[in-house]
Amino acid sequence: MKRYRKYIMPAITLFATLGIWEACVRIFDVDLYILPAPSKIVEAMLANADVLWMHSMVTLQEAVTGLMIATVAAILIAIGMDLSKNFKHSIFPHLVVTQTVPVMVLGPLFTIWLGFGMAPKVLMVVFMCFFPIVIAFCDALAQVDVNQINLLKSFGAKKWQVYAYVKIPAAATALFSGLKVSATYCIGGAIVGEWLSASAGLGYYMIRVKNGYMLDKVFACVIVIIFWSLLLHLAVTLLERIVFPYKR
Amino acid sequence: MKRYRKYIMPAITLFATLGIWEACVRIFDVDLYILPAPSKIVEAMLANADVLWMHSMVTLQEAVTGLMIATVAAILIAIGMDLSKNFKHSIFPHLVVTQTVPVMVLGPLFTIWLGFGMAPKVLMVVFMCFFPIVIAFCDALAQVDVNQINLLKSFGAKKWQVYAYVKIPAAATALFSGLKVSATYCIGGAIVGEWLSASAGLGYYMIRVKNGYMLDKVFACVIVIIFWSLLLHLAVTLLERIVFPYKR
Amino acid sequence: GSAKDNAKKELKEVTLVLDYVPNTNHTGFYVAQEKGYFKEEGLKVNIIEPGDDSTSAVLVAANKGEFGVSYQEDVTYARTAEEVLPIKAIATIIQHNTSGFVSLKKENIKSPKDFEGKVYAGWQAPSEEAVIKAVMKKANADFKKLTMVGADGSGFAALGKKVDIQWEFEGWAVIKGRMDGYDVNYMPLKDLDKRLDYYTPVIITNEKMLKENPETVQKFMNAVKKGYEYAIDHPEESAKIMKKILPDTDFAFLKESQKYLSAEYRKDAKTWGVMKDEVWDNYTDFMYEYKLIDKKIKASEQYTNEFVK
Amino acid sequence: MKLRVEDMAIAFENKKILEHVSLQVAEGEFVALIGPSGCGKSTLLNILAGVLQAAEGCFYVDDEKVEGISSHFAYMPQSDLLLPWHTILENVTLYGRLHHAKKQAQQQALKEFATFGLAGYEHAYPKELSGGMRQRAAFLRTALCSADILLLDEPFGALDVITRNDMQDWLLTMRKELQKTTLLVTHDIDEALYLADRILILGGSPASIVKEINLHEVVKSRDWLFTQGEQRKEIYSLLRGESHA
Amino acid sequence: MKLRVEDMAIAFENKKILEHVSLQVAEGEFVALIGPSGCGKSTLLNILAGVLQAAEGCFYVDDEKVEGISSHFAYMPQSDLLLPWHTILENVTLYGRLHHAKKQAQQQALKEFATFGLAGYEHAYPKELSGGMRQRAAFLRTALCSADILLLDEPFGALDVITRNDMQDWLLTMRKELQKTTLLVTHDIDEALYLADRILILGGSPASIVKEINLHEVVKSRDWLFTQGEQRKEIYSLLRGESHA
Ligand SMILES: Nc1ncnc2c1ncn2[C@@H]1O[C@H](COP(=O)(O)OP(=O)(O)OP(=O)(O)O)[C@@H](O)[C@H]1O
Ligand SMILES: Nc1ncnc2c1ncn2[C@@H]1O[C@H](COP(=O)(O)OP(=O)(O)OP(=O)(O)O)[C@@H](O)[C@H]1O
Ligand SMILES: [Mg+2]
Ligand SMILES: [Mg+2]
Repeated sequence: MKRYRKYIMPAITLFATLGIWEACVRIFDVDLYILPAPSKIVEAMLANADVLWMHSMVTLQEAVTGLMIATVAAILIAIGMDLSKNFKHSIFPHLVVTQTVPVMVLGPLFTIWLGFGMAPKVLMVVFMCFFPIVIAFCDALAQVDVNQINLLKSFGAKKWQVYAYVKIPAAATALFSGLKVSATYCIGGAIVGEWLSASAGLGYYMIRVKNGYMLDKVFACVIVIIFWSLLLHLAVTLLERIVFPYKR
Repeated sequence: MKRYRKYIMPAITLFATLGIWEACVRIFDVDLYILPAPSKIVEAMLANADVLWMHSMVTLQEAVTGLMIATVAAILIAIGMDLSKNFKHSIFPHLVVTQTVPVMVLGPLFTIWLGFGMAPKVLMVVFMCFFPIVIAFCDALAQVDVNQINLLKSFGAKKWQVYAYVKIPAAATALFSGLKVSATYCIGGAIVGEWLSASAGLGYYMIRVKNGYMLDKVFACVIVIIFWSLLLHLAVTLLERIVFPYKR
Repeated sequence: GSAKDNAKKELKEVTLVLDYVPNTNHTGFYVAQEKGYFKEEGLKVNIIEPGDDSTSAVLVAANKGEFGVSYQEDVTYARTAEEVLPIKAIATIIQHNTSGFVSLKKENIKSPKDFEGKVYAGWQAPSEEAVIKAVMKKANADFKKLTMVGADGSGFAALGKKVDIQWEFEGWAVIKGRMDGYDVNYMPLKDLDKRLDYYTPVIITNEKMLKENPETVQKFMNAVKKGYEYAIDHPEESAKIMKKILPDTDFAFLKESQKYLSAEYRKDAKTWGVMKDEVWDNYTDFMYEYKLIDKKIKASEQYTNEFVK
Repeated sequence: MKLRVEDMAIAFENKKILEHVSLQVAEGEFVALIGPSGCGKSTLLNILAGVLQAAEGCFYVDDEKVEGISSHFAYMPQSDLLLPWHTILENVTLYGRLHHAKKQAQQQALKEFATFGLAGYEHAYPKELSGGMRQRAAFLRTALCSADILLLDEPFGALDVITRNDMQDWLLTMRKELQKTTLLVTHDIDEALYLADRILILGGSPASIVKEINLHEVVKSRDWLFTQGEQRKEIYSLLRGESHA
Repeated sequence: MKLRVEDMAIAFENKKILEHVSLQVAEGEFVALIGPSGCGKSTLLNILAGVLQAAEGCFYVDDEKVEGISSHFAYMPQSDLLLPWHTILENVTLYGRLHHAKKQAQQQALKEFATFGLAGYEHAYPKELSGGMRQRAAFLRTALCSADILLLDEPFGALDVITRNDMQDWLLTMRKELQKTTLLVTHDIDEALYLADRILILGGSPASIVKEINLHEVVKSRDWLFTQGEQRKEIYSLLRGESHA
């Protein structure tokens, strides 16, 4: 019993919340355009499963592409910053600053620069996912046990070998935790990108149904977004297990 | 020289970027609507200093209020989760899930529930700031050295004393790093809140000037947002120094 | 002193939720505010300016605001939604649809027939797509040959670059563009299809107000009407008032916009704000035809002229 | 008998760690408990301190059965565990502060600072002190508990040879002064020989007391210690032998 | 002379750590370097291994001046430092893999697994091994370097008494077999006595060699060690005295 508490407890609170929500909506007769009942949301989700799936694929493609680009870029730049203090000092403060820029301002610029295709949405995802990865990886690279590095140096390892054999594997845990944060956010980034300009995708669909006052469909969309976000998070967790079997 | 590199290098890249930006805008005669030149932005900032200051005060008030509420709530809930595994299991997974919900969906709901005053903006800030604090603090509480706790127990310390003397001080570093993240985001949260409904504030002002196609003023606004975000980050860093002198 | 405070206390507070940030479409409200017409009617009006252009109907329906600025299309959506939003239009701000398609003159886009092979940037509403489909169909053009994308909010700057056609309000973006020196073709929507000469924007209130507080609605509309009538008669003065509200916006542009709109607010109607069944029915039919709504609805359920007669 | 442990046993996750552990410590006696790493020494002290619960057996202080956290024991854990966010004075008065006797504890503590070689460091933070000073502060904190039995868990394990030996010399002086009943856990044979009136050797798996060495009659000194080759050898082979049993 | 260090000095942040350090190690000799904690033992080994740069002085291998990282030294750092993300086989063949001789290194390593008591653990990860096994693996990794001088930095510092003694016994056997020139750093007097042909005592501040003890003639055994009270005492007081100078 006690071992399953980890799964049972959240399930209980989830269902309790949903129950109270449903009850409130019914008792106080809350209008659909203010807050749809959970049952309504599930209904909308099932009824529009095909549409949601279709739009999901578009959003997922943007999100995953963006996440991958962000990951590669973050890894390269983090290694670059680790290699050169000058490079780090030159760009790190600016990276922090970019995080405070409201995406709503950047969105239109991305569209102006990149047009209306997938690119601006992917760039939005990259913009939102890059930072957590680069900061986690860069910090971890700087904190790798200097003795391990010295050992490799004393063995005559070249600079790239120090990275390949010690620095990168040692910092991989941090890299993956940054990646997990980003995986959770990347769908959100794609959605924001789609709000600005799109012809398909969950964000596009969400605005459409919102304009039609179909809040049940909006929430169905939200559920789908949550689902994909958690799934991507899970995928990264699994990837970590596969890449680093020694952790098990 | 080497000691100042930390400050000189980012300044160099900053001015280089601004220089190239300015040159590009001038050489290619880029329209103000596409990308204003840095000089234009600075001009707009100086010309509208009073207006920006006035709106800043509104936004800052929302942001700081929200940040404080989020901090207090996060501390209490993190301690609650540390006290009771059941409580933790019940709410933690849901906290993670809320982070994947697009704020654009929540915004209108906040307005419907809380009206047009400061409340929905503050709630938006709370929603965005709460999570980094609670997760950092809760993790750190769980990782406090069990030997230190045992020592206090063997001294006959009561439960609250264990928190006051060991757990909270030990987890404070993590609490502050969560707080720093949140301090950087809270202005952004207030801005998003103001986009939904407002009569003052930087977010409100930004949309207005955007609708008037005054991109230089939009960017001036962005600079101000960055400025306040960094200032709040700095304020939290200073607060940490004051609260925990032993760290110096 | 205290007498003044008492007088203030007696004012009834109401909230007006705009459709979007202030622009010259809203002149009447700000004139009424500035000239004290609301106060004369015993009202104190809080004007809410959302940055999101699709919340006013919900907020008014949810009784968070007594009045709102919305669009005919949104009212129709609201009234045909699965759960009907209890709102009604009580006045149109402008008698005709003052929006249309703009393109750079050099692109030589003169009719929807020329849309083929071009790029259109808009806000990607389903109704927008339907409208474009309709006008192209009417001109025997192939809708599939038009690329539809989302606008980036940069206004005319994008025209001729990545975008060929945009849909803009004549009284705002088109005037602004012309003043900025863009040589454009403007194709008013109302000239392309009579059904598309719908009301935009409209003033809405909720059914609760209509039932329980018609006097307040009347008082509000009296002041608003007076405000718009003032704007019709005094474009330059109203532009000055709007300049106070929009201090960042160029005054010459506001004046131009105001001059244009002053002729449009009441055009072809005997009094400001009144609406016609025909316009409502036309566009409702259009929306039904293009499957934007799944049932037809009578005009009388969507609007009333009761307060602007 | 000041402290009497009877037939104590404990298991973690179905693995028996301690079994049939019985021992006695007389009033004012200094007993060293020596055993290989991981044999359960800290576990035993934790049980006495009330932090852990024994599966079997019980223990008595002054022939009175003790259960849970009691005020009889002043426990000094394996690492110094000074709280880094408190000054040295705040750290050593921890017990008093926890029991709302801050003032009194401070007065008492300030008198002892010189004796413990900490004079002038009252308001310093732990990280400003050397390893040996930290250890002495932790010891002062333990001594200021209103408890009559000291439980010391490898108090010098983290120090280097020189500092460790200095601290041992210091403790030898202190124990004569304090005259407190003490149970010291260590895995350093020399330390046990040098400091204790009596040595208990913990061994076997699950561990119990396998041998007792009485040193009550001996007058301790470093020179004496360097002559104890035979004793060391005996204890060493006991530890070895048992650990391979 | 296999290794000759001449008048070496180094400082960190204006604080001199080592000064006038000169020493010699003959071919096949096993020299222990003993000194108090923080005196600069690891620093000296790091200089030899090429990880650090000496401020003054230089050193020679086979009378040839060495600078930077050279292939003469096989360095075994203070903690085992097995890379947790590699299997034991991958860890011990690290040197070969770094120099593109993976196959060859593996063959060589697999032959040694039994000798080093690691048979069957080729594909285990470090955390699956006990402390002693990890230490042996680290030692095997060091031995598999194609270097002729072993630099061992407190190889058994992290182990408990029993395991440490076992490892010392094992190393005593191994060194006879390997016949490699070895410089061992430790702060454990017994360890130095038990293992070394010659003991160098590092002391003072800044540190230099203050004493040399020759044990070439001795046949080592635990029993012999237990009789070395006088030697221990002498080294101990040297370490003490110098550390207080
Ligand atoms: N809370 C616990 N849960 C499970 N096993 C534990 C726990 N605490 C200790 N153990 C195990 O019990 C055994 C004894 O631990 P203990 O810390 O008492 O050893 P020790 O003799 O103090 O060792 P050392 O000399 O290394 O401090 C060890 O094998 C340890 O792994
Ligand atoms: N990179 C460095 N920068 C500054 N000081 C250093 C650095 N490395 C070592 N030191 C200092 O140099 C001194 C000698 O350090 P070292 O690690 O060589 O000592 P050690 O004799 O190996 O000690 P131990 O027995 O604890 O391992 C110490 O005081 C240490 O603080
Ligand atoms: Mg222990
Ligand atoms: Mg060292």
